[in-house]
Order: sequence, then C-alpha cells, then structure tokens
Amino acid sequence: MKKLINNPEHVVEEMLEGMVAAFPGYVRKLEGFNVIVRADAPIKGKVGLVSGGGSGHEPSHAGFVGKGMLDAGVAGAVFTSPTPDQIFEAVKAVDGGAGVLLIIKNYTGDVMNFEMAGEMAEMEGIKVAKVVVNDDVAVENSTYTTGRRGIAGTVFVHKIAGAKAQAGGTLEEVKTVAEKVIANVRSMGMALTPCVVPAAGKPTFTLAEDEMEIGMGIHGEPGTMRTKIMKADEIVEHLMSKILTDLPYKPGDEVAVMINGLGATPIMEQFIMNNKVNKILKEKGIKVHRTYIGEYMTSLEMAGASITLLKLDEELKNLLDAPADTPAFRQF
Amino acid sequence: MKKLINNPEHVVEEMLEGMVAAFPGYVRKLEGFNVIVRADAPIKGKVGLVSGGGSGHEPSHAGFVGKGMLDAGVAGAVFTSPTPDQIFEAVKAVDGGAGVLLIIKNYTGDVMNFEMAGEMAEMEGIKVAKVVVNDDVAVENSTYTTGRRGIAGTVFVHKIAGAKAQAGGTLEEVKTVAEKVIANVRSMGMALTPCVVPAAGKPTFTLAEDEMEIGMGIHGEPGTMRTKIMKADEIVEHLMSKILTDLPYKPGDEVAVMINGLGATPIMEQFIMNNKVNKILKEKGIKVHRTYIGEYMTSLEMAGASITLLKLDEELKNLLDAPADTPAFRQF
Amino acid sequence: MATDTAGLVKILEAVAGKISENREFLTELDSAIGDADHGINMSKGFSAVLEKLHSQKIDDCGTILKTVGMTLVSTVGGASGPLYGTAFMKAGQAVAGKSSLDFEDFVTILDQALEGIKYRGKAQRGDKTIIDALEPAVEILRKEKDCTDKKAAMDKALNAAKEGVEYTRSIIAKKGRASYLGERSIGHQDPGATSCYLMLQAAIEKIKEMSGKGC
Amino acid sequence: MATDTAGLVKILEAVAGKISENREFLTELDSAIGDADHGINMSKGFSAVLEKLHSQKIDDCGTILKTVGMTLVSTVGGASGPLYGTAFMKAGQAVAGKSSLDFEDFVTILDQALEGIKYRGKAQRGDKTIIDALEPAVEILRKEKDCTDKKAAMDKALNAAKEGVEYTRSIIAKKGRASYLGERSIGHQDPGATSCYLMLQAAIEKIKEMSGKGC
Ligand SMILES: Nc1ncnc2c1ncn2[C@@H]1O[C@H](COP(=O)(O)OP(=O)(O)O)[C@@H](O)[C@H]1O
Ligand SMILES: Nc1ncnc2c1ncn2[C@@H]1O[C@H](COP(=O)(O)OP(=O)(O)O)[C@@H](O)[C@H]1O
Ligand SMILES: [Mg+2]
Ligand SMILES: [Mg+2]
Ligand SMILES: [Mg+2]
Ligand SMILES: [Mg+2]
Repeated sequence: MKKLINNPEHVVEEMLEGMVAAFPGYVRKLEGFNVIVRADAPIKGKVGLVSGGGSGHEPSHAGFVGKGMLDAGVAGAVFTSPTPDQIFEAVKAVDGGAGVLLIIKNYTGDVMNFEMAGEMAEMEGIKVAKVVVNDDVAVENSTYTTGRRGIAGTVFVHKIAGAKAQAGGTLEEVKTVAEKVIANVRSMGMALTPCVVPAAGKPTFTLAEDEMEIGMGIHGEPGTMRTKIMKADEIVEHLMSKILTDLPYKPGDEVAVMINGLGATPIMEQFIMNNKVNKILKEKGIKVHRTYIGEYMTSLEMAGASITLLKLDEELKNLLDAPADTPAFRQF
Repeated sequence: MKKLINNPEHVVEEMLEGMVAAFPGYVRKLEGFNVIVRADAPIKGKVGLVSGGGSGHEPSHAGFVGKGMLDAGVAGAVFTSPTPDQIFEAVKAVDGGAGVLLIIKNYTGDVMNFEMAGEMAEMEGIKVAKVVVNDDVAVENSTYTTGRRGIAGTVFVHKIAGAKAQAGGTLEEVKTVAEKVIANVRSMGMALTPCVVPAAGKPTFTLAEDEMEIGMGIHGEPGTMRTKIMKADEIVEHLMSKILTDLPYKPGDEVAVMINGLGATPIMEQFIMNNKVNKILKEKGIKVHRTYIGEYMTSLEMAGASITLLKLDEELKNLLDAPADTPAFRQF
Repeated sequence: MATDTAGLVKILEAVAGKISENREFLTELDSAIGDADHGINMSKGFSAVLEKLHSQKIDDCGTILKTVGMTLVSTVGGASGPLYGTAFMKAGQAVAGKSSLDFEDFVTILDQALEGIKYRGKAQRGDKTIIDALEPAVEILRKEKDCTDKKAAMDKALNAAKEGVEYTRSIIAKKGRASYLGERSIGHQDPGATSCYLMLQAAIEKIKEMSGKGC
Repeated sequence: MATDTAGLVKILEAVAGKISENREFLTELDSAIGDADHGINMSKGFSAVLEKLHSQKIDDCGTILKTVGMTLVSTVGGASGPLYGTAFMKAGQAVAGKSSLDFEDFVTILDQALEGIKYRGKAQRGDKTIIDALEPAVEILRKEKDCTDKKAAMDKALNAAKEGVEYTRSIIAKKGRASYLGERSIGHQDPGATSCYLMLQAAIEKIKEMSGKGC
C-alpha cells in the first residue's frame, strides 16, 4: 500500500483538519465531530443542505460546502456511512430556522443513518426533509431491492438544490427541485485499477494488467462487466449508450455533462473522454449546456472515470448557472 | 500500460479538442496548431501571456487560459517542449499591441524553443519579453549549469503576472512582477510511483513496492533521494526544510501555499499533507495568506505531490487575490 | 431462569466477546459480497459498548439495552450500525424500568429487536439479511413462550437461526450492498445473518450457563 | 571533391538513414541520463526532412540546408530540435546561393553549425553535449582546410568526434536534462554527442563514396 498518510486510523480527522487549514474563509469543523460546515453557518432563514457519506470520495462532500451549495458535509470512516449522531450535529449546526434537506446517496447504510439523524432532529423540533440520489445506471433498478447506487450525479443535486436554497427557496421547494435533478440525472463509471482502503491495506478487487471493470461502484463494488481494456472511444460509447437509453432523449434536448475522474486518472484522459462524449451528443442533436471535468466523486486512488448526464429544463439551467463558491466547486 | 486513450500518437490533439468542447466560453484552439487561446483573444491593449511546455502536466498550461491568467497555452508532445512555430502562432494570436510575455519553465528544450519563437515574433515586429521559472529546490542551483527546473510554482507566475496584465500593466511591469514571483517561489516534490508516457508504453523509472523518490522532476527526472516510504508528516518535514531554508524567512512573513497532486494522489492525502505544512508554518510564525490544493502541474498518472511556497509582499498579495476565471483556476 | 442487571451485562459481554473472536471471519464473509468491513464495524461497536457498560452502573435492564443500542448506532456506521442499534433500542424500550428479566422478557427482547430491524431496514425474510437468521428464531420462541423446557426452546430457536444462515447461501441478496451483485450473490453466506446467529449463540450459552440446571 | 545539390541531398539522405537506424540506440542512451526520447525525436525530424526534400526540388545548397534546419526546428522539439535546427540554418546561411559545395564549404558548414549550437545552447566543451563531439572535429578541419589529402582530414576529424563521444562518458553533465543528475551522469555516453558523431560519420562516408578515389 503506497499512501501519503500517517496512520490509517486518523486519515479522516487529519484530512478534515488539513482542509479547514486550507480554506478557513470557507469552512470550519465542528469540534469533536467529523463535520465540515460553512464558516458562516447557520444562515438565518436559509434552508440548510447537509450531505455526506463515507470518506474517500473527496472532494465530496465537504469540498462542496460553501455559498450556493452545501451547508455541511459529514465525513464517515473511509467508505463507511457516518453515524446518525454526526449527521445530527451537522443538522443542528446549519439549521437557520427554515429547515434542513438531507442529500443522501442510495446505500443502505447511508439511507438508514441519515434517516435516524432526521428522526433525532425532528424530535428536537427541526424540520427535516430528505432526498436519495440513485444515478448509477450500471445497477438494475427495482423497487424490490436496494435500487441504484448514488454516484457522481449527486454533485449536480448539491449544486442545483444549493442554488435554490441560496435563492431563498423553502424546504419544500428545495426538496422538489432536488428530486427533479434526481429524476433527470444518470451516471455510469468504469475502472482500470482498484483502490486500497487505508485500514484494509489491500485492494478491494484485482484486475489483470490488460483488464478493466465497467459499471463498478465508487467503493469498488463489482461492476456489470469485466473485459480487456478498450479504447477510450469504445468505453465512452458503451457508457453513453447505457446512460442515454435510460431516459427518453430527443434532438434539441439540453444536458450538463460531467466527466468525473475517480482519483488516478490523468486530466488528459478525462479530456479525451469528453471529446468522444461531445461527438456522440452532437450526432444525436443533444446540446451541451455546460461541462464539468475533473475530480468530483472519487474512489481514493482508483484509475477510471464516470460520465454523468443531467437533462435540463429552464429551471435547472438557471440554477446550474448560478454562482457557487466552495473549496472544490467555483463558478462565477 | 493502462490508459483511457485511443492512440498514443493522438493524445494531445484529442485532449485539446475535448477541452475546447468542454469550455467553449473560455477557450478556442488555433486551427492546425496545438495552441489554446482565450476565446476573446487578442485583447486590445492588454499584454498577452503565453506559456506552455510538454503535455502531460494538465491542467498546465491550457487549463489556465482565461480572464486574469494566461492568453495562450502551447502544448508540445507529451513531456516534450513545443516547437517554435507553435509558440510563434500563439504569440501572434494573443498580441493585442501591448506585447507578449513568454512564461517558460527552465528546461533546456523549453528555453531554446521559446527563445526561437521570440526571435521569430520580434522579426514580425511583436514586442516580446520572457521569464524563466526555476522553483524546484531539489536541484542544486548554479549559473554554470542548466540550473533549477521549473515546476508547480509556475502556476503562481501565471496567476500573478496574469492579474497584472489584466489590470493594464505594461509588458515591462508584467515582466517585473513575474520575476518577483520567480525570486520568491520555491517548490519540491516527491513520488510514490512513476508515470508512463503513452508513446513509450513503459514507466520512466521503477520504484519498489516500499520505496519512494524524493525531489524527482515532473517528467520523472531522478530525484535527490530514494528511500523507504515514510509517513506523510516526515515527507512534508523533509520537503519543507529544503523549501524554507532556500529563502530567508522570519516570523510574521506571509506565504501562499500550494499542495500539488501529481496525478494519482487522492485529494484526501493532499489535505493530510497540508495539515502538516500548516503546523510547520504556524510553529515558525509564518502566516498563510492563501492555500491552493489540487492538481495544478501534474505528471500524467504519477502518485506523489509537490509543495510550493510563495513568499508574499503587499503587491503580490493583491495580485494573487485578484479574481481569475479559467477552466482550471477560478477565484472570486 | 431469571437474570438481574449484572447478569444482563455478563450476557452482553459474552456477545461482545463472540463478535470480537469472529472479527476476521465476518469481514471475510463481507469481502465476498460486500465491502469487507462487517467484522471490523461490529467489533469496533462492541468494544465501545463494553467500555460504556463498564464505565457506569445502570440498574435498569431497559436502559442497559438502550445504551447498547445508542452506542452501536454512534460507533458502527454502515448498514449494521443503525440496524443492530435500532434493534437494541427497541428491545430496551420494551423492558424499560425492569431490574430483572425472565424468559418471557427474553422473548420480548428478540421479538422487538426483529421489529426494529424490519422497521429500519425494510427488508423481509428471503432478502439475504440479518432477518433470515433472526426471524426463524423469534418465531419459535413466540410459540414456545409458555413452554416448560426453556432450554430446549432456546436450543431449537438457535438451531432455526443456524438454518437461516445456511439458507442465505442459496438466495439472491435483495437488500444491502450485496444486492448490487444480483445473481452473483448466490453461494455466499450473508455476513449480517451470521453475526446475528453468533450473537444469539453467545447469549443463549451464557443464559444457560448462568441458570445452572433447569429454569 | 565537390558536390551539387543532388549530391547534397544524397548526403542528407545518408544522415537521415543513419539516425533512423540508430533510433533505439540513441533513445536508450537518453533513457539512462535523460528522458528517453532523443532517438524518437531525431528520427521523427529527419523523416520530415526527407519528405520535405523529396516534395520539392531546390537548386541552392544554402536553401536546402536552411530547409533542413527549419524542418528540424518545427518537428523535433525538446533540446535537440532548436540545436540541430539552428546548426543547419546557420550552415545554410553561410553557403547561401551556392549550387555546389567543395571541401572548404564543407568545413564552413560544420564551423557554422558549431557556432549555431553554441549560440543557441550556450554550452561549452566539457559540458557533456553535442559540442563535445562536434568541436574537436571542427578544430581539425579548420586546421586542415587547405590540406591536400581531404579524405585523411575528414577521417581524422571523424576520429576526433568519436574520441569526443568517448570523453563524454567521463564527465559530469552541465547542460541539458542530464545536468540534474550531477555526479550520477558520469559513466554514461551523451546521446546528443553520439547523434552528432553518427551524422558526421554518415556524411563523411557518403562524401568519400561520391568523390570516388581522391578529391
Ligand atoms: N435492509 C436491511 N435489513 C436488514 N439487514 C440488512 C439490510 N441491509 C443490509 N443488511 C445486513 O447488513 C450486513 C452488512 O453490514 P455491514 O457490512 O456492517 O454494512 P455495510 O454494507 O454498510 O458495509 C449484510 O450482510 C446484511 O445482513
Ligand atoms: N545547451 C546545450 N547545448 C548543446 N547540446 C545540448 C544542450 N542541452 C542539451 N544538449 C544535447 O541534447 C541532448 C538531448 O536531446 P533530446 O533528448 O532530444 O532533448 P531533451 O533533453 O529536451 O529531451 C543531450 O544529450 C545533449 O547532447
Ligand atoms: Mg461498509
Ligand atoms: Mg525530451
Ligand atoms: Mg460491509
Ligand atoms: Mg531527451
């Protein structure tokens, strides 16, 4: 295991301290909790947005805490949902009287821990709503099972719900627009290499020198297909065909694109992928409103990337275009 | 070699196309050249800033083309300086009548190719000045040799010279402030793994599973020391001791910090490094004015990071704080 | 067969010990169809439980169980934290104020634990979860609530839990992380069902040991 | 011993062939103390040179050499592109307008090439660069400019270049990428000095071959 760390047991605390040291104007850490909140939280009258999950997906979620996006990011142990008491602290710290929206990625653990935190908050008289993001089309959808995983599309929920809250939306309105994003966002990823959870010290799966995994999860959950490495264009075609067929698209539709590096993917390769994404969309007559390229929802040092498409209407476009100023997401 | 590419021969072109497709509002590509310029170039009356070098360091340099930073980024083959004709095209495209500053990293090839381009431009009557960045303290300095390499500190030159040009500085003024940055910026890096140049298909060097290289260059040039992997804190101490002793520092001094991931380093680890950097500076009474964490000057998929300190005075602080809006560097 | 608060703590110590002994085993099961942390999470939680229980003397069985639940919730994380946490908290509510527990209480506790897990996780039997071990045991105990041979009833219940664990090998996971595997989850024993069985085993052994010969 | 433009093109073809044959070898040398691209860069450049020279007929030796130089500059990149490019461009300037070249011109060409490389790279003998091969050869040719046995003079010059290449093994690199290695650059032969020697070797062989017996 080659890592720039001191002690696997302390990675989350040291990371959060290093983050606050870097961005004191943006964020602060709740003493005794692995919770990052806006430096100026709570903001009176504004709906508070709380997201979080296991660590190892940086900059998600604490990196998106700031004006126009989240009010708090709760950091669990690496790849492990945070516990309800941590989430509850976050909720209390950011509630400005207008209620708090919990943005949850659809994993059993995350859903249950956030739910319990929500119950705790409601017992204290804080209005809480929640949305569950499930954008990963690699996983078959079914109401009888856990359903799809939440991956990089979550960042669009942060952005758009964040803009709505910043604009003064009520808890109900913010929740409604978050659900609209969830209904319109689809993602899928692939990996060239696994990653190593610091405390485990060994890779979550193994891939031969000429193999890749398609559709794996951001915690290294197995994917839908293991194949020989393909060319970037072929990989993009495969991912895009899954993403584009999961929602009805027609010429003239507009989308936001996100190419999300999983941790070890050179930016060069992310741009090469976007080149093909763009060509495919052009062929289909789908217009790209905005593109995001970089690391948004990583899996430690996994090599690979995910593609996310968010289908836009006027409301979503306006909210996506609104400014945001956070450590890891800035837009004028 | 595990890469998300199509053909090693076309990586640079496809990357640049993918970049323009992602950020059409920010940049465009000069037809037939591997040159990215501001979408609105040339800007009448503003000094033009041109930087560049081998590819593989993304987002350097094209990612920093935009308001408040560069006017053009010239992309050579991977790890190979661009040729003078390419640089010359960039100069012509961004000259708004006030002259052009070439920002060059100190590598023999880069220096000579930019110099020739400058000669070509002057023959066409374009005023050209140049600065050479040499921030890497890993390399012994001497006027009799090639001298120190230019690495991540170059991004501070882009930022500050860019702000000066944006504010209407003359070529002479922009050059002077760029040189002030160069005189005050120091960096040093380390690697846990090598990287693979696509056309070569094999790593530039090899490291055992428990080894790391300290002071290597961003093209995989050998470093000053190969040792067993150390804890992040020890690594940071070593790098900081080299950086902090290379310039006189006293309590009360102010710096900008950059923790630069080399490509495969999880953001988590960059924050952990910053935690220690911050503690060391605090102990010495040095004040952190701003911190930048992320990928600025990468080496493809190398795992590792560099630390950069820029010693600030009022002028540099003001220019560093000025807004910038580029694909890879945004600041309100 | 009855136990006071000290006895309850002893039972919980046995449960904690069992989990700690099986840390690697549970993690290994989770690595096949999950994310290789079930043993780690659970033993971290029960270490915290032991610390908590030893740092204060609580003279109410309900509060003891609620404390266990709250500690698990705030230390385990993942899926099993809220599930087992809710289970213990619900069980604690059901015996609130009692300074000693009898066999009937034991049945109530497991019954309420099952309710808690179902409420929290919304899974049902056959989804390849904790429930596949717990529900068969609870069903037997409910029927045998008024039996005379409590020991035999407990053994029968434990055996049913064991069979439930075996059964999880043959089915597709429909809840939790293993559900992403679809068909590929078949053939693997569920970590949560296994930890549930181990906890029951430790508790029942300790109860039998403490109650000497007969109840 | 004199050559027209066609002969000059043949000499350049021989040079290009030699570089292409030694593509791997030069790259290997560069991998020890540089970035493993010298052979790749140079052969890419000379492929472009051949294409350029074959796509148009130029009837002036100076323009031919300048074309070679400009092509190298715009295709090789790195350090060797501007260095060899400047060398050929300077050489071309020195024989501008000539439709044939004699031995004296050959000496001038190499002399000016050396000047070009020194101007561009600011290195001097002993820095472990191209100059360590080229300057010894040029010094001999300067002295022998008016000799009678031109062939012997060329052989002597080539030999001096070869010794220069050998010499680079024993010294520390002070310029170029290898200089970052400091002491560790000792023991390795310089790629640029080697490519320079190989080019001289190919040119001189071709000149001797074309001029038959005696000049
Ligand atoms: N909805 C659910 N209801 C009951 N048990 C569940 C549910 N989801 C998961 N489980 C149980 O949790 C176990 C996994 O626990 P653990 O590994 O600690 O959590 P995580 O999956 O978050 O890493 C599974 O083996 C399964 O028995
Ligand atoms: N300043 C200089 N003057 C003369 N020759 C030089 C100089 N710097 C480097 N060289 C030569 O260039 C060679 C390396 O060329 P090449 O590998 O093509 O360029 P790069 O180092 O940019 O990859 C070295 O072996 C050396 O002989
Ligand atoms: Mg887990
Ligand atoms: Mg090179
Ligand atoms: Mg697990
Ligand atoms: Mg080289």
